[in-house]
Amino acid sequence: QDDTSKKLYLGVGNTSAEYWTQMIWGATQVMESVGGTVEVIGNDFDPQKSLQNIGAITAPGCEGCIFTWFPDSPAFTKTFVEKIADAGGFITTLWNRAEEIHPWDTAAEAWVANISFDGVDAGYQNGMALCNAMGGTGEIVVLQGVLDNAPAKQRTMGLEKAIAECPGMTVLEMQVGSWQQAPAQDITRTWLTKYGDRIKGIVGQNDAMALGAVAALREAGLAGKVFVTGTDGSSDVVKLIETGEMLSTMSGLNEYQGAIAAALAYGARTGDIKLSDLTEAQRDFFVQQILITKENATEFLARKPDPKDYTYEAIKADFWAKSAGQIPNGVN
Amino acid sequence: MMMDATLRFLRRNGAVLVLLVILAAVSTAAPGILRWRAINSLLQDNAPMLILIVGATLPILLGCLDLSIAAMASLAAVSAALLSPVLGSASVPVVVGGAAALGGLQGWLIGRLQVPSFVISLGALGIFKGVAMYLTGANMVGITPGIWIYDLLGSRSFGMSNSFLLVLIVAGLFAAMLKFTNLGRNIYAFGANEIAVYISGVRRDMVRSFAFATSAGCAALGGIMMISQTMFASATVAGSLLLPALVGVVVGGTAISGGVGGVLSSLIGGLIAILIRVGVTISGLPPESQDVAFGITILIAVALTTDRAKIGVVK
Amino acid sequence: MTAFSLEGISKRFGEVTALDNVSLSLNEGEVLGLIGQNGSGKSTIMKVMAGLHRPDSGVVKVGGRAVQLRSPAEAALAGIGLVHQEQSLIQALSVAENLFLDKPAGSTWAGVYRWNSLRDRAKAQLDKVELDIDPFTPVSALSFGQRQMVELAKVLSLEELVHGHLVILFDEPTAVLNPPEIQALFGQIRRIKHRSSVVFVSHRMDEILDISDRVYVMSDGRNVATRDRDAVNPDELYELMVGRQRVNRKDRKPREAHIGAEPALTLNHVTVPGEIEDISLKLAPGEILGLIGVQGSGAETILRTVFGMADDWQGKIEYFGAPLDIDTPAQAVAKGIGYLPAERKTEGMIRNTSVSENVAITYGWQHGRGAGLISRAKERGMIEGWVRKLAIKTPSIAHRIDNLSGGNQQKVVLSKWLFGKTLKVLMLDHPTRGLDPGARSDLFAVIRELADQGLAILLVGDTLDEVLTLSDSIIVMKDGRVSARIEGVQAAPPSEEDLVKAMV
Amino acid sequence: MSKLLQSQGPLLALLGLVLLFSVITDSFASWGNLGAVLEAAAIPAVVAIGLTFVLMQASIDLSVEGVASLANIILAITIANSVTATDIGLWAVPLVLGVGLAIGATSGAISIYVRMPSLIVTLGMWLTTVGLAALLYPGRLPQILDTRITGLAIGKVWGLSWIVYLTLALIIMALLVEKHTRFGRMCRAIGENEPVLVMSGIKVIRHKIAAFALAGGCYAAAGILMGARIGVGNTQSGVGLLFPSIAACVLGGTLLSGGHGGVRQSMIGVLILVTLRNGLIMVGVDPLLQSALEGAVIILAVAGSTWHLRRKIRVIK
Ligand SMILES: Nc1ncnc2c1ncn2[C@@H]1O[C@H](COP(=O)(O)OP(=O)(O)OP(=O)(O)O)[C@@H](O)[C@H]1O
Ligand SMILES: Nc1ncnc2c1ncn2[C@@H]1O[C@H](COP(=O)(O)OP(=O)(O)OP(=O)(O)O)[C@@H](O)[C@H]1O
Ligand SMILES: [Mg+2]
Ligand SMILES: [Mg+2]
Repeated sequence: QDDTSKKLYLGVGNTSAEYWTQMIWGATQVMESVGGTVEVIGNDFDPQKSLQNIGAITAPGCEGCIFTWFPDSPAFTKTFVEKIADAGGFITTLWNRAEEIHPWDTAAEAWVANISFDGVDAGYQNGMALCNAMGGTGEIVVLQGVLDNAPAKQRTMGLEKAIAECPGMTVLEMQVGSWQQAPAQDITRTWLTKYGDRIKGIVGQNDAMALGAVAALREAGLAGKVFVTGTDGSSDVVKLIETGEMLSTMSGLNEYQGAIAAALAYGARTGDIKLSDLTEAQRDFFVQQILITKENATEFLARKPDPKDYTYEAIKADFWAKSAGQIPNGVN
Repeated sequence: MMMDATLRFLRRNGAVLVLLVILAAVSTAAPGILRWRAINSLLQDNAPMLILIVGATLPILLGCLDLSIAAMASLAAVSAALLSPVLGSASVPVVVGGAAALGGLQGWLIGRLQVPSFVISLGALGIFKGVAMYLTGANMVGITPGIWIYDLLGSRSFGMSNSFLLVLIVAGLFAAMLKFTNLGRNIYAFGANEIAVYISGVRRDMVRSFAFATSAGCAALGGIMMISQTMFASATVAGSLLLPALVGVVVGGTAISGGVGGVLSSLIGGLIAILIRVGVTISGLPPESQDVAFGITILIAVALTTDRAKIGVVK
Repeated sequence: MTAFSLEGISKRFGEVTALDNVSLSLNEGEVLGLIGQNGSGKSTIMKVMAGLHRPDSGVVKVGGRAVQLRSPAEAALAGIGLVHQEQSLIQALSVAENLFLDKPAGSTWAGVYRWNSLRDRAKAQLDKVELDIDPFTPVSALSFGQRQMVELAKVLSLEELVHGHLVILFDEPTAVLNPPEIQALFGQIRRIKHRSSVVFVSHRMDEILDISDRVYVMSDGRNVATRDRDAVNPDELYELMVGRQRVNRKDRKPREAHIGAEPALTLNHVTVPGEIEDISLKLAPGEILGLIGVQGSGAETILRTVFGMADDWQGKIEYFGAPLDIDTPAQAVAKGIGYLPAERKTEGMIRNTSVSENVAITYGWQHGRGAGLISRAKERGMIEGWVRKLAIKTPSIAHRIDNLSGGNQQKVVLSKWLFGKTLKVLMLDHPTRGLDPGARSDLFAVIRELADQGLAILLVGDTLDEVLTLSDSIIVMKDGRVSARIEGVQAAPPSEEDLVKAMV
Repeated sequence: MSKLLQSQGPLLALLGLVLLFSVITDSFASWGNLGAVLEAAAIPAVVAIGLTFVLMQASIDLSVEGVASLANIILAITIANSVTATDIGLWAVPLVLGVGLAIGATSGAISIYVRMPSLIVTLGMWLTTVGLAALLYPGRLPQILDTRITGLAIGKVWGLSWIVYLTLALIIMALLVEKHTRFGRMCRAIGENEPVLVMSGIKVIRHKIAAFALAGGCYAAAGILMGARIGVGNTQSGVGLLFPSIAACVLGGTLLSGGHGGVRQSMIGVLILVTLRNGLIMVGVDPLLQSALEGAVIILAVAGSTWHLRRKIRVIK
């Protein structure tokens, strides 16, 4: 009989993007530090696949299994946690939950925590960076993520907050780039012909779309002349920030998100954490993130996560050391 | 002689045998899968997909394709969730009926506008998705708790998931319809030669509308089953079900070119696809290889379930 | 000298024995007429000769040497070419490409077409059959008869490609041709006789006797007789293949008494732009009205318009006194009108399904349990009855229709109309196309019986003879208009010459 | 006029869209925007070329997204890049095209020899190639450093990138192949009536496998151009290419039932779709409603451009 506590089932969007590899790395460090393993399951952002995969794992019996899962759509979060509760397992979720449900009120004995990054803050800080760079006035366009994704909505809310504080900045148009580079590039190209040099700034709600915008700007010979912001902190984008072709990006502590998610699930399973003792802020929280601009880009690129900081023991010292606070109401 | 009989049996019941073989293989790897609870939970999870598969079979028997089913399932889920505070349980028949009407309209438009089903249903996909987005403002819509019909769909009777029981009932009704009614005969004949059937006096617009109405109605039921599990609806909640549904139909041995196959075969095809997914996931393969393994296994399954004697030219 | 021979050939398809130890020899420069009932194996022999089927046993010899013909291409190299019973041109391609479809040598270079050379070579072939069209016309733009001539030209192009002796096989080439075209075809056959042998299948005895040197009779997959042309008469041949005496048309007694007074169907000034103009006619219950005219004269269009298939028409159609207001065949059928299309493959049979489904598609439900439920048991009885009555050669009614011989397919398609309880008007477009003489007279009897029971029948005939035999009145069509009307045909038959004059 | 309508319905639909957007927006009708449309159309056009030959034969190929992504990844890791040390220079291009051809040929061969519908074979191939792309992913997004590739997107002649010119060249080649080679002519014939061709001794199998191989090659080419455009190797780079390209072919008149259409028609279909997307942005429609409008216009465009073809006896499917 395997010790079910030693194997973390880690459900991810896919395995071939920077954010995911970093997150997986963090989770893997934690599990390996306790002599365990991580089984990564790719769901291609497809909730149906997620459901089938969770079903496949729990169906043969999974008493005490531990999971860290990215629910591809917040609509499914409840189903996932309830399935795992049924099977007698523990789960931490990443990014997506519906507004109305929380770990303490839905399958509370199984859903350890929900861990996300503050999208409102990301949208706001990027927006403010843009406002400052433009000197407080100018017209911008926005490349949105898939519309019903929580991060897309949060980042829009944050941008709106920034606009409220910076009334000189106005949005010409928003379009959906679906988180992808090529559509974002086509849209930006079209905008450039539609608005010409009225566009002073472009908000890409993630780095891939920001890269698409930069590519379209390059085609038009405008790269570096129009300010572009992203979110994710991928190294390509940070390099562009270094060279001045992009303005800013928001980077979460991706490795840490994976590590804390794994550690909380493991801790709950082994009894290191007693779920009923935890506060709401300990079960539904943001992980810290940093805005990367020209000032800190070089430093950010040079940084290399130290495996020592990602052992279970190190994290356990203070599980919430890098929490950025409880997730407020109204952002999901 | 024995050989002949065995071969014939294999050809006719290829899908059932493949299902049994895969079940045997999966349960060897993970014996727990054979427990009633496990099976039941898999069936419950996949009931929405299975009902979509059942519905998608009818247009395919005509040689048409309905690409709008997944978008319709999402739209139905959203509409049901929005209507349930007002209508309660009555929202379900209203939504399913409305969906069937929209599906029927699609079928009728194919004939009236003489635009291929691929185009009509692709257009409908976009329209349904857009309308669902618009209705929800791209937000999640929760189901008001305590509405008996959702509770019913989400629970069990006779130890079996009610959603799956509903799938069985619907599939059984359709199978009987295909076998015992004039409409069923017309559907198969339509798939074999539309023009000859038309000249034989069959009301082809009616047959087509019926097929698309059932596929849309089933899709709506699927959307509703889905939210009875998730308790939340969104404009894309079922969006990813299109390809798995088509895969299920094909794995069951129904020919895309029309005229060959059936609802029960599709249901079995769907179960095969589910078991393959389970097998691949519990195999412990790295995630990068899982898609490859799934793709190849599906191919092998289809190779074993296609009754080549019935299909003229394979395209 | 023997140019080609089959020795002891057998061919089975599952439980059906299509050819049973058949031997045949073909002399140089000879035209062999091949006759036999539907399903007796004529097409199968031809396909074996053309390399399309491989025999289960027996030897094929070309010029005295045993050969294996593994494909049509190999057969073509051996100088053997086949004109199919069903047309086999590709509509998407031009005439020229079709002509050289199976023998690309010279028309392409490294896979690239040489259009000029192709045009010249195609032109030469088309000249042979006196078809004056641009070789690059798409086949879809040709009339049915023109296509048949293209098929002929396609086979004749073997003349240039192969140096030795040719064997050219015709499977019912005349079924879709009109008399002048048939004469043109015969001219061709006579022209190529000096360097080829010909096998010619037809169900029309007069044609066989006109063109053949010898007649080879098949029955149930066996050769039952071979006769020199000069030593046979039509009645003997008929008896050899059908196994019973020929019925004489003169035996038929006039039947005016049965014809109803009120017309079932009345057409007033019906026009379909570009196809028919200002057609008026009346058809009474119990009456058989024959329509004749050359291909494209519009007779078929009349039937299709009444059946609700015309896309655009003007005029007035009355049905039992009330205006006929329909838009689809389904509505026509609901009113009691039936239609047998001429194009069996595309419009008649429902391929890949069984004989019984083909028969039951239209009226099966009338014999069901009500509420749209069908009863296969009751249907089976009725269908088997018609299979017996029309002598449809099929192992069972669950057999796939695709595997029947051409003539038997036609009988199946026809029988779907025969057991409707509500049928009042039946329109037949070339109903005997591909039927053997025995089947044809069986069908004649059925048609008469139906008329006697009060059905109104509108018939577009295959031959003048057929229309003269069956009709109570005849309407001759020319260029979309009525060019002659003849009443009381059975009492005072018009001469064929008069009819032809009105047609052309 | 009616003759023109007969053969050029989709073209008229395209012109209608162009006219509509030119009237209701100021910015649509400009050289700059024409460039934007052509740039956006280039990669879908390359995909549609390959797909056309398969569709003409009445088969279908769903493997587009997987093959294009795989091609893109292979290109990125074999040419000079920021992650792996391998650099085989421009040899990467024939390598990638070869892989595409081989994958396509494999799909075709499986479909023919195992007698399985191409829809399911290529669906399996799609999943397989997606998986292969993920397996080859080197852990970090490889940036393509070879400027001969990235220059295709950045270098401009008369306002258009080399990608557009390469695509044009490919279209012309494909038209020549379609109209003047035996393979090209046989593609439509196979879609119309395969049994007759088999009976005529045509090597149908060869032509069918060739069509799938050609399609695979085109998807790989699309993957290369995508690499040039986005400058990285990304396992998701092909995502979103499938349905629009099939829709484009069908919009132009290359029907799924085979025997119809051709490269020219499919290219018009691509332009219709791209123009529509571009125009909707020009109009600035609410993103929530964009897909609904797109769907409605697709139906209307096809209905309008084929209205005159309506016949009672027409198989539609
Ligand atoms: N591909 C096939 N599969 C099964 N049975 C076949 C096939 N082809 C022919 N047969 C059967 O073989 C027999 C001979 O058919 P064939 O087509 O040679 O007849 P035929 O003499 O040409 O008839 P017709 O005058 O009607 O054209 C028939 O019983 C037919 O059902
Ligand atoms: N260069 C040429 N010289 C002579 N004949 C040609 C040439 N190109 C094509 N053809 C012939 O002319 C016919 C019509 O060609 P075409 O390719 O225009 O067909 P189509 O069906 O009209 O297709 P499309 O709608 O794409 O133009 C073809 O069947 C072909 O045989
Ligand atoms: Mg025959
Ligand atoms: Mg043309």
